[in-house]
Amino acid sequence: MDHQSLLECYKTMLKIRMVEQRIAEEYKYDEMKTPIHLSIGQEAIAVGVCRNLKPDDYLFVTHRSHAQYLAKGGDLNKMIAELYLRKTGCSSGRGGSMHLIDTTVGMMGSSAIVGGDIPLGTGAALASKLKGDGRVTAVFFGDGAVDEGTFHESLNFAALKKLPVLYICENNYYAINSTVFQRHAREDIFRWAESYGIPSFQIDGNDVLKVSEAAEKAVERCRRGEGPVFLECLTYRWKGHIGTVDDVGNGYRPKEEYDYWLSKCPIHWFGEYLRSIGVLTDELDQGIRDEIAKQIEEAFAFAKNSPKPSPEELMDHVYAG
Amino acid sequence: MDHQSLLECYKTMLKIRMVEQRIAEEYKYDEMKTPIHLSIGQEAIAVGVCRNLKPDDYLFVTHRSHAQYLAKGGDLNKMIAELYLRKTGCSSGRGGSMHLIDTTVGMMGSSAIVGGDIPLGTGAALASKLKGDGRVTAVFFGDGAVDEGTFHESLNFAALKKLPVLYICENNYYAINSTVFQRHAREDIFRWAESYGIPSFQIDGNDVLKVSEAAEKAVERCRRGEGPVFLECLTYRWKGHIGTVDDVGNGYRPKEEYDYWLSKCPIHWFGEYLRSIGVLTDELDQGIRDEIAKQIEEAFAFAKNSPKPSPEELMDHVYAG
Amino acid sequence: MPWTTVQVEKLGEFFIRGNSDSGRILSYKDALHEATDQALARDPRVFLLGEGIDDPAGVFGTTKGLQEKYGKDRVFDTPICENSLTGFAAGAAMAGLRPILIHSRMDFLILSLDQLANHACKWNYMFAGKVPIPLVIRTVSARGWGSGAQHSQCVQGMLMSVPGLKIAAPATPYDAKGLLIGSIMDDNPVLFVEHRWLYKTTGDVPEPLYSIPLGKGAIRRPGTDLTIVAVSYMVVEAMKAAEKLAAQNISAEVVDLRSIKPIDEAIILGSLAKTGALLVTDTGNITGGVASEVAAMVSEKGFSLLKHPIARVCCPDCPTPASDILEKAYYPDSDTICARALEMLKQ
Amino acid sequence: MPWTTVQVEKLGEFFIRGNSDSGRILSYKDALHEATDQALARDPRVFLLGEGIDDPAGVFGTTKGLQEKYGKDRVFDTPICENSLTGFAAGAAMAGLRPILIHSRMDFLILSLDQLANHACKWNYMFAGKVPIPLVIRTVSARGWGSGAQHSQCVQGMLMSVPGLKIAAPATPYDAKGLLIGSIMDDNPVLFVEHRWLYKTTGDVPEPLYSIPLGKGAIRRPGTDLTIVAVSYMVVEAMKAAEKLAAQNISAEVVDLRSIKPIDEAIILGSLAKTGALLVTDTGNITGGVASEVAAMVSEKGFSLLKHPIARVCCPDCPTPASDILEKAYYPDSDTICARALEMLKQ
Ligand SMILES: Cc1ncc(C[n+]2csc(CCOP(=O)(O)OP(=O)(O)O)c2C)c(N)n1
Ligand SMILES: Cc1ncc(C[n+]2csc(CCOP(=O)(O)OP(=O)(O)O)c2C)c(N)n1
Ligand SMILES: [Mg+2]
Ligand SMILES: [Mg+2]
Repeated sequence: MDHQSLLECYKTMLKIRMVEQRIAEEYKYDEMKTPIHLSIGQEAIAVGVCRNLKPDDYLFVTHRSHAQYLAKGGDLNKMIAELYLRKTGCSSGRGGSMHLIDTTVGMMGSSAIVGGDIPLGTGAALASKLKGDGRVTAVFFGDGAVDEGTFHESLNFAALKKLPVLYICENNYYAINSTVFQRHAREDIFRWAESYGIPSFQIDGNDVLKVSEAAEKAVERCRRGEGPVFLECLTYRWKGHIGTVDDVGNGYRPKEEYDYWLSKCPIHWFGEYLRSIGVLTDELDQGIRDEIAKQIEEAFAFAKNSPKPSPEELMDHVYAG
Repeated sequence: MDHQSLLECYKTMLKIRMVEQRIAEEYKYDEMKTPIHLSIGQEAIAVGVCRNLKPDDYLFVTHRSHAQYLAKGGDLNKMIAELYLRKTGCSSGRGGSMHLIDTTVGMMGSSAIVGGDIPLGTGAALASKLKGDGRVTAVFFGDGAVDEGTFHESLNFAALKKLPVLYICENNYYAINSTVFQRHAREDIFRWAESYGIPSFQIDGNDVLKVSEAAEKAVERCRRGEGPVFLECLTYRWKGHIGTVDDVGNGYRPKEEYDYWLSKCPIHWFGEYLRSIGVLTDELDQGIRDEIAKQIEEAFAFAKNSPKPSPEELMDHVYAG
Repeated sequence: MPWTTVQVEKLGEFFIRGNSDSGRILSYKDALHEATDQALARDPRVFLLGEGIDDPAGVFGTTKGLQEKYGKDRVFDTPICENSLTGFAAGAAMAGLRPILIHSRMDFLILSLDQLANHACKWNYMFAGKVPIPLVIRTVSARGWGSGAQHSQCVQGMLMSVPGLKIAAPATPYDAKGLLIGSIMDDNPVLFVEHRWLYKTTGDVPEPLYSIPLGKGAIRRPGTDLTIVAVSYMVVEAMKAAEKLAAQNISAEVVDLRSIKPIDEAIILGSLAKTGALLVTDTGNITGGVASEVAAMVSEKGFSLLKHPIARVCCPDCPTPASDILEKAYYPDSDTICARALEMLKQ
Repeated sequence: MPWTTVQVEKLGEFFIRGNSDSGRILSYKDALHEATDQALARDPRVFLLGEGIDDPAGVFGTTKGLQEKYGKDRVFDTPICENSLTGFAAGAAMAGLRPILIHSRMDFLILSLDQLANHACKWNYMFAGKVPIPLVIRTVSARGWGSGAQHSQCVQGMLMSVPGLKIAAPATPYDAKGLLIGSIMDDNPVLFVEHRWLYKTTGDVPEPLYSIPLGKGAIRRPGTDLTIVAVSYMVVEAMKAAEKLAAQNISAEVVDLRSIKPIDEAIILGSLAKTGALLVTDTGNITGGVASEVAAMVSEKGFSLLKHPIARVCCPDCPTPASDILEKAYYPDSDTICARALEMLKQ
């Protein structure tokens, strides 16, 4: 990766982090009347994958999709406005945090039904294959989603039809408070994918370089028409499943586990690394942070100043056309 | 296997074959007003597996379940009566060929929804584990059923909970007229099962000895509480998917394929083998056939002479209790 | 847009057309085949998928030869995974195609309600119209020969409660073609309910492409004493019943709902304004079915028109038995309709 | 049998009991917890499974501490696979256990309809009573705070059309406990519909085990001018509405359906014999919902009792919007009921 690209990765991860932190901060004022699922700690995956996608490549995601939305180039103002359930939000206030969309950058929407986006993304990839439009579809989901039958049904189909789809499982070890060990006999989700004959890899999801490297090859393979690829990215979410709590101790996640993972912060590590190779300086870093902070300030102002939908709109869009 | 057991296998396979052939013969008279799915050609699997089960071990099966019903010791009279939709049928004429049951030998019913019996059988095994009753559950299904999400969801759960369940996939290469190659990228269904950490084997489903050997070990493992086992048994159905047609040529199955598999008749081979080791003689064979023919005669007579349900019974059993 | 020049049926026109006009007689099955063929020919975005649709039998003849004609990319067999199949189709629709997904039995639709009800039917609303899903799901209800509890269900009633879904249920060959085209042209998920017992019925079907928009019923037989609102195959039984009732000097008007979501409220209320009596008959179970919805709508919006209690003639609230004797007791027919009509007109 | 000595509620008894008797006040949530605890204690066949039920939050408090008390074999978390979970529970029920499966949102139930509707609810019928399935599925409807289209559905109306299923929908703490016990004692698959907005309501709940059989409604408030049949959380809104209507000299009788399958037809028709006017209110979408079924039943069996059109007060036929403004427009409340009642009584 050249220096420019390295910095871009850093910037985008930082942007996601700072946006999420600001959301967490503002959430207590009860103006964002929507359930939120923060991605803090998981930023490297969205960034590492999405930097290898073109704007018109498709993206399908889940309840936890702020990071992917931003990494794919989604409009920040519209995202924050959606969290404030405003008419200017990306879903006009009908979706909330769990239902983000920005079709201008190929993001086709997110599902709050676990495993629900997997067939949809697979179907978009089918369309690309039938149309020969050269697009690749990226489908994100968690270690919980792989429990669902849609995972199996979709991967079998994608392998069979050699669809241009990249499956990314963000294994953060938890589905709400249920650990992956409470739900699977083994620890290698990627082996499931492999059994369909899909090239499958388990990688460090907190290392944006590793993720990007794997995603780059995967996207190329998809683009060449050789069929799907599966990436299991090991990571950890810093926040509790929902909202701004931490869910540590007291029957929740063990403090040691939590501390261990915080020490593996994908952004902290990457920043250090960039400094060590001379790509990042304190000054540059500050500049980046200031620029992001400005964008965030604008986005929240935009959102808060935007009108809410009006009751008369209730029945709009039940049907299209 | 001792001589007695070898002969038992032979007898049961032959019984299944002869019953199926008689059904096929009688079907044209339109008195069995129910869709039938014959197992001719697949007899070795049901027999090889079920001989290793105790009467109170559970059995869950599919639309194609005459063979398993008989192999598990189900009552022949009640089965034929069910095909004639009589009140004396195993399901009192409400189920027909696709819904056979004989709880006295642990057969808990069959589902005509592809993949539908897999969770149910898994649940029965869960009950055995919770109760500690030492029972093993056998769940049969086809190469089509493994396409369904229930397959994945069930196997993951069984592996996780180490349930005493034996999954038997009868891979006869077809789901109706869709070949397994039209539905899967690879030819090794057992690899899917293996990826959950379940001991999984692909075996010759037309060799009753191989099936029995694998099933014996599998049942022992289940009984020891070490968790599920998966057997993929390669076989072929001689008849078309439904009814008494052959579905060969003219866009259906290639004649060469069909001829190849007919040459691998599980009963013919086994009979020859038993003769070669001196266990079966022409005389003994004739005696066996005569005995089975008599049972079949009785069963059809029983069925045809049995009363049909009466219209007043329509709403019985919608609810239990 | 390949569909802008298609003739769209006006309700008035239909009554003549459907019964006599073109002189070209097709079966319901062939009408479905023709509509599919013509849609594939006209619009490269249309494609067909489903379990066994390239089978020599071709979904009871309705897809026969289409794979040969349009290739394996546009007409293809699938693995057996109804829920995800629905998602694949919906995803492809999001990406601009117009899939037709076929379930050869309506029972299998039940496996797919997550992707249908939770996803395909909600997407347009959740995302404020940004991603419409033009998706047709053909589903065939079967009946008889001991099909039994898992191979004969008519669950259109269950599906009515899904917001964002449209449901077509043609009873005539003319409608089979026109509504299938109308469904393909529609920008929403449409459940297209067929019934095996209608496949052989024949009727007038014009050769050119024409489309019937969803939500319009049709009067199949005018009458003055009683309105029979019928769905899918029950239109046939209703027509027979009307004949039998006529012999007893009762003039029944038969309204074929044609679409059960949205419901053509106007045609029902209009008919009731004449007759003052309503019998609704559907192929599904009585409780929570289409007939219940029609009855509720009328008891709300047409109460003042009613001179008699409403009657529902549907299957009783039990699974389908396999036994031929019990099947006969289970399925309502024209006699059931007549008996219920007479009883109700007395009240 | 562990359940033979449980006191079974007689309808007459209840009216007093539910409102005043024991002097022991519990919340709806705690009533559910107590019923589950007592059932686990009484019957070793009862066990609890579901996604996250051993979570520190314990399904909104209703399963808290039960794993510690009864062990991981009888109270356990599961993988996320609603359809097969239902099958596992049904299979375990076939083998003689009495599972309680919990979905923390009703939306997730939609993923499981294959195993529920095609299997669990049909097995007893298909096999002529040889294998009953005593299975309870608890499902919690949520509402508000932008839960949105996929996390707030109330699909009990959709499920009414499934033969072989029973559906309970308690509105009071007394019923929450008694109906949960009644559901566990029942030999059939029972869908147990809860509503998050009821969790904090409090009421009289006797300590001993008691059971309310399914299919019995209750009159929550007597009245003479109008019958309001209400389901689940809408009972609360109906009671408020009755209060408001009383201020306008309209005496509304509130019937809490308590079970929506089977429906207590007698209690509805009995009330209508007094009032002659019916308003039905349910938490789900209007089309194809519980209110439609009640309206249909009455328009068939109680037509002569009706002096006014029937009114349905439900959510409109659209997915749930996330916006607080749109949510407010979406959900009916006591004012909606009052307005509709007044309008309807004028007709
Ligand atoms: C079908 C379905 N079942 C259950 C839920 C409740 N639920 C919401 S998020 C979640 C956990 C998802 O875990 P995972 O897939 O690992 O994603 P993560 O939250 O860790 O990003 C669950 C069970 C749901 N939304 N949909
Ligand atoms: C859920 C569902 N989808 C489709 C069908 C239609 N169907 C009946 S049998 C069958 C093929 C099953 O193939 P397989 O599992 O290999 O069993 P086999 O018939 O070969 O024994 C299909 C698709 C069904 N019964 N259920
Ligand atoms: Mg996770
Ligand atoms: Mg097969």
